[in-house]
Amino acid sequence: MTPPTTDTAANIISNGQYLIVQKIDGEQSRIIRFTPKQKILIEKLKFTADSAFGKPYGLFEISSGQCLPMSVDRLIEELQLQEAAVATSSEPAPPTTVTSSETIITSDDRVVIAPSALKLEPEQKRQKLEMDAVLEMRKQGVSGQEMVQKLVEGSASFQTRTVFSQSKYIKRKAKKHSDSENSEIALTDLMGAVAQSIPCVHSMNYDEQTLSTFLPVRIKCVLAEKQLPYENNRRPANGEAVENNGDVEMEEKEQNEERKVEEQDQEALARRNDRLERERKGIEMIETENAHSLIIGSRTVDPISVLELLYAKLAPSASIVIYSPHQNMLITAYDWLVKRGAINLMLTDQMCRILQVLPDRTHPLMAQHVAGGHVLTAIKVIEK
Amino acid sequence: MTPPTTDTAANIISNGQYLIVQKIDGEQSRIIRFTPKQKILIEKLKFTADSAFGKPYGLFEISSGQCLPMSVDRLIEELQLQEAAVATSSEPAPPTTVTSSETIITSDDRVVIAPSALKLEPEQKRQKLEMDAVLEMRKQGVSGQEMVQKLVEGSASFQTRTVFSQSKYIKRKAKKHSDSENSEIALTDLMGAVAQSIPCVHSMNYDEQTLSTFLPVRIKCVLAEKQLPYENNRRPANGEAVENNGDVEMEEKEQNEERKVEEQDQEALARRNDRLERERKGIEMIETENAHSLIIGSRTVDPISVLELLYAKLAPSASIVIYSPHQNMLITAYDWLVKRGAINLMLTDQMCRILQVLPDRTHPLMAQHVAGGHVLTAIKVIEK
Amino acid sequence: MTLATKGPSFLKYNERIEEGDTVIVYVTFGQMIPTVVKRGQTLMMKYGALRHEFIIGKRWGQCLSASAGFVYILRPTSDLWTRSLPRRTQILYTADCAEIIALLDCKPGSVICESGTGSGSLSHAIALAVAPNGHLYTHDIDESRTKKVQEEFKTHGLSEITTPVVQNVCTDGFFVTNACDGVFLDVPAPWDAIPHAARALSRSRGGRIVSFSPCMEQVQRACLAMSAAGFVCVETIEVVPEQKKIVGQHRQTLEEFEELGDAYPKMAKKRDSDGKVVGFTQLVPHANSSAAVPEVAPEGLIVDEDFDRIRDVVGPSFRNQHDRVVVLIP
Amino acid sequence: MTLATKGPSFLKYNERIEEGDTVIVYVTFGQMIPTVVKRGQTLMMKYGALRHEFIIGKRWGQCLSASAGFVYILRPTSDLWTRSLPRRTQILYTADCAEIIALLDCKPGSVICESGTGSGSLSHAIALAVAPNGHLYTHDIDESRTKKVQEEFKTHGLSEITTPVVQNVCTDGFFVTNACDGVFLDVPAPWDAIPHAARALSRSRGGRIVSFSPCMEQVQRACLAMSAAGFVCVETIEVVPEQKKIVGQHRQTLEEFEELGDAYPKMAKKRDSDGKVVGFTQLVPHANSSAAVPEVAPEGLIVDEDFDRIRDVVGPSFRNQHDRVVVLIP
Repeated sequence: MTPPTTDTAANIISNGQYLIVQKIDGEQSRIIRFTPKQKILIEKLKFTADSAFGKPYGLFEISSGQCLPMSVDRLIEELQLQEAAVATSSEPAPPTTVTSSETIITSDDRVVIAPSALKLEPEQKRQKLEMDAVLEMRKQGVSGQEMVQKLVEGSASFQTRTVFSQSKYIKRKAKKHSDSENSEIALTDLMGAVAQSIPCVHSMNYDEQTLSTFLPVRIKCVLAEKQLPYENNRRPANGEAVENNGDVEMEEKEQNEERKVEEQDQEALARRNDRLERERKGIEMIETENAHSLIIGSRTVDPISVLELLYAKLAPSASIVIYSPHQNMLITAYDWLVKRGAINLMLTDQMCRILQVLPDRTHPLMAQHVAGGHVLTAIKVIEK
Repeated sequence: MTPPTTDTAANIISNGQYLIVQKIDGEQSRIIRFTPKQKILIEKLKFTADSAFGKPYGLFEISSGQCLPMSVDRLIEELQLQEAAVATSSEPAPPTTVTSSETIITSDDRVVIAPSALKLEPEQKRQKLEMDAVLEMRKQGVSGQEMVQKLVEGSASFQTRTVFSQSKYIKRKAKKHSDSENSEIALTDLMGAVAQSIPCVHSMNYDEQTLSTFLPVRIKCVLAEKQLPYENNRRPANGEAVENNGDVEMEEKEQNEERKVEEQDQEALARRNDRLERERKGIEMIETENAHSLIIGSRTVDPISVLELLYAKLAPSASIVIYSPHQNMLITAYDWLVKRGAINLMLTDQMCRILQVLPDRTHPLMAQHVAGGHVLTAIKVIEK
Repeated sequence: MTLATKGPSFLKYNERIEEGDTVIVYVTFGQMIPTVVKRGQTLMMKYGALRHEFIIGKRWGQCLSASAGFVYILRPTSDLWTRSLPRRTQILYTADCAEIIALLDCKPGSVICESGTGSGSLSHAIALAVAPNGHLYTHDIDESRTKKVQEEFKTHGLSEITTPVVQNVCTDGFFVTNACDGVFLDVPAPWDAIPHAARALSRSRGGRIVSFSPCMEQVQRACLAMSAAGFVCVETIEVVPEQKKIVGQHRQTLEEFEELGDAYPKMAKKRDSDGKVVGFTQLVPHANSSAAVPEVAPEGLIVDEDFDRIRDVVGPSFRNQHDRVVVLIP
Repeated sequence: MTLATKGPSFLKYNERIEEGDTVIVYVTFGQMIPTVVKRGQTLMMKYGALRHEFIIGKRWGQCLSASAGFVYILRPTSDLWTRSLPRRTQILYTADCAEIIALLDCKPGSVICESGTGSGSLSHAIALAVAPNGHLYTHDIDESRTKKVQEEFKTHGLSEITTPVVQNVCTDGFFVTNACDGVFLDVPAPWDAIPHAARALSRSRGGRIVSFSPCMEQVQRACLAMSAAGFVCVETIEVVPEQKKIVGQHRQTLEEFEELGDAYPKMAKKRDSDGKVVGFTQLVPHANSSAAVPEVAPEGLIVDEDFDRIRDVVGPSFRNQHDRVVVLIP
């Protein structure tokens, strides 16, 4: 039983791909399509998209506008070098003199603890003692990695202090590099970000496997289906069939543009045919009443409007999941579902609390209500 | 500038008083009216109400069904005695053998740390070390109080362990006593629990000071006031006047019963007159349009129904605060208030998280959503 | 790697229930019983007895009559499996499972390591997320638990995408090295397992680690151990789910309240108005509309927390001897 | 102890605003400016200039026109004072203030000790809660802060019920001994102040202690210090307030969505139906009804957390190669 390994080629960044770009310990993560000669800018960090092509997703260091893959080993190694510098420093600055983000990495910084308690005598003494102990360990030639181990295994006092500082150090290091146009970023592929992708599933470059799980059907077709366009012996076998279908016209601007591209590009034509074929399959799946779940997520569309169209076509025992930022929409949907005998109805809300874990200053962050809405779930059953 | 001291007599428990009864570290707190010969039962703890009369509110020890005042000093003293026992114990049981709540206070219990990590070698070693250190301090004659001080000031390792255990010890002690029908309870007067008292303000025995701040007005009178009963030159000067008032009849059963009591009891008559006098004042205050705030708290009454009656009578710049478990009620009230130009409208919800702080096992408790509803607030202003 | 298309499976179903299928018997809201259908057996529950013969051949979602009531037969999902697990202590519930799977970025094809296996609740959710071409290695020091979950995987058609291992990841590391995309830890000393987790993750693809801890002190130590092992973007998240209850909404006017009290529609006494009550128009004007309230519904009392917020917003005019408080009472 | 019935005060007001009164100038939601009214002065704000002369003699709650817009003049309450305080960092907000006052059981007549004074936000709330016959002793090591709050108390008519003290309660204890009903601590090392707090509380009446800490580690040490000092019923509570936004609710049918897109009423393009769209009946059927949504309104996207819960509830039929997902797209 060997583990299936994902094809390495799939991990390589290529032209036209959508990627998640995040600065390490930065505030935001963005989805950016990487095209040649493109300048990517994220939180004051600038680099060319070209420099990422051909490299695997992961951690990068930005240097003179170029993306350079960075290994974790090197990160840890640099950390150890920096630690050694701390150990040999003879004149630690007093912790209260830290003033700007540029000078924040003073040699003493690693053992600054609980700033809120700095004014107090006992606290200051304790810091001093621990600083000494850290320096002593250094003198004895204990390596950074070993020391972390010792500290984790040893006294809780050290554990919650020094190594936390280390974690903080990594963050600060990243920050410093950022200031000097030289910082780590992470590039991730979009596969996991399905949430963001659904509204634009037709335009994003999914790989073959993921695409095969999506069958995009235009709302237009589903609405037209009420008058049975496909059942009228006019089931489209490919893109042309859909285009010739009088009930589902295709005079949209986007479609016209696409037709032009089509003439120039055989590959685009194939993609389009594939998309229309998948749409046909999707419509068929809806028709055969075999769908095992219905997910409705919209800010404005009344879920009942969708339920009236699709609920009857769901397989019995199917799950219904409805998201809405408006509780009232879900209450009316709840009443609708109860009338149709649906069971296991639940209306849930969720809060995600982010904790900032810092030496002697572990605290919840203020902005913590992430989930901007409610989810109603139910199971369809065959009524008595 | 000397601090005003509350009259000591006001702190003495007397016959007929409503008290909050809470078992130390128990699950519930209850409001109980203490009457002679009454048996009070809370969480398996039984005592007679009589035994509490004449004693000040506070901490009590229950022994053979009697309430005995217990001083904090004695609590701390007992704690120290118990600590001494720990110090001289020679054979601490291994921490993992704790099996039942009865035997939970083993001599070793005070240094049981992080049960979730007990299986791990390093953890066990650390405990052993700390146990030794604690015993060593004991031998040197360090008192419990001093030691707590030392530990708090000293290593974070000790601090988060030993003294936490101490806190746990107090809890366990209370538990043990409970099992042997001998436990601490706290008796508090009701003054602070205004939330619970408002629905029953007319029946509870408030002291003079608190009573003077409440002007209970029967809804009946406010509704009748729509037809200006008091403005009809029939303003009641006392209870009789109200009773003779044809618009606000008093043929309710309760009233009749009360009248009987009145005949027998001059004191009750005085109370009733006082209540009716306060009702008259209340109605007058509503009429003079001087109320600085309107608080509506009901499970079923539509706040708009109350607003229509009272909003016009509020002083400008008054606060409106509406509580409801139903968000929809508040949304319609919101629309109503916006139409009348009210400002600073806010709809808030609140969660109270209870953290259980334990040695190496600090965690949030699961049941944390205390607030069962929403609060809408606004300020009335004079429109342009 | 292909999946068996025949035989029982959480991944594929025939239209009708067959012998050997795992079904979720939905008794009431909150009471579901997972059962492997087998001829000759009988399920005993709240609504009496239900012979398995009656289940076989029925459609999923069918309502069946037992000896003392009705039940529904549902297709198992990882969510229903988690909710119906008989061992309800210390298991991860749906909200946590969902968050963990998201943070691990589990998707078809992902290779995930888990420790401990525990009840297998999360194991099922991960297996279904990485199916059909991914793999789950789930580690536990308790052999009996591992065997139990292995048996369940077999019954549920998930054997080929899962490998239960009896191994202490804190001391002996994981079953695979330089191979997986994500590691999930729910162990008492995650800091010991984290360096091993770093080795289990694919060097070329990178990967994610998620550690679940019940208490703050473990979280703190896990955070620093992750940083020390070279993990970046270390975050601590707590999921606080809230369930709302949808109730029939009842709005009273103040007049109705004075007449009928704080009564919900069912309890409302239908009394004839005798002239005393003014402006009484409708008994229950909004009784048919619904409203969502938090699951912890108040018992007719305002809870302290709300009241104190009320008091503070109101400001000085409350609890103050100079200003007086008018209280409307029935 | 009696309160001055003349002169400016948070406790008593005349019907009309007088010189020396503290007013809260309400500019917009979330922007309020506390001002002491004084002839000859002019307030400059978002809506231009407002001469104090115009304020004097007006009724509380009056709408006044400034040089570039309208503002309202409000009576100060502890809540409005807290919200309008210019020093907005590190202050305790209304929800916390309310909880603290409840936990301290502050009521008229209570004697309360507080440290540190800080911005005086909570000090005002406590003073108003214990008025008219209680007292607040508020301690701070920073003399300038103490002076500032003392000045505010004077301006607000609260001098007689408050005593600001420059004192380090961690080393030197509180201004009173065996006298108060409650102690509130917001200091970096509460464990040092707790034994002193025990001595400040009345021996005969008992009392309560509340310690506010921004971080876990302080909470942990404060808990054990309280137990060691003989306090019982030690509890740790965190208040998590949530503000909801009430918005005009817009319900679209799927047909309307297909026609107009995810447009809110204002943005909806009024196009004539040309026969292509089926069943188009009403443009904005529910546009006039309101609905409450969490303050963090989604930007048209489902957030990850919700989506993952969705995925897990749906179970195996999603992210799975064998089952297919039909996505409706515009």
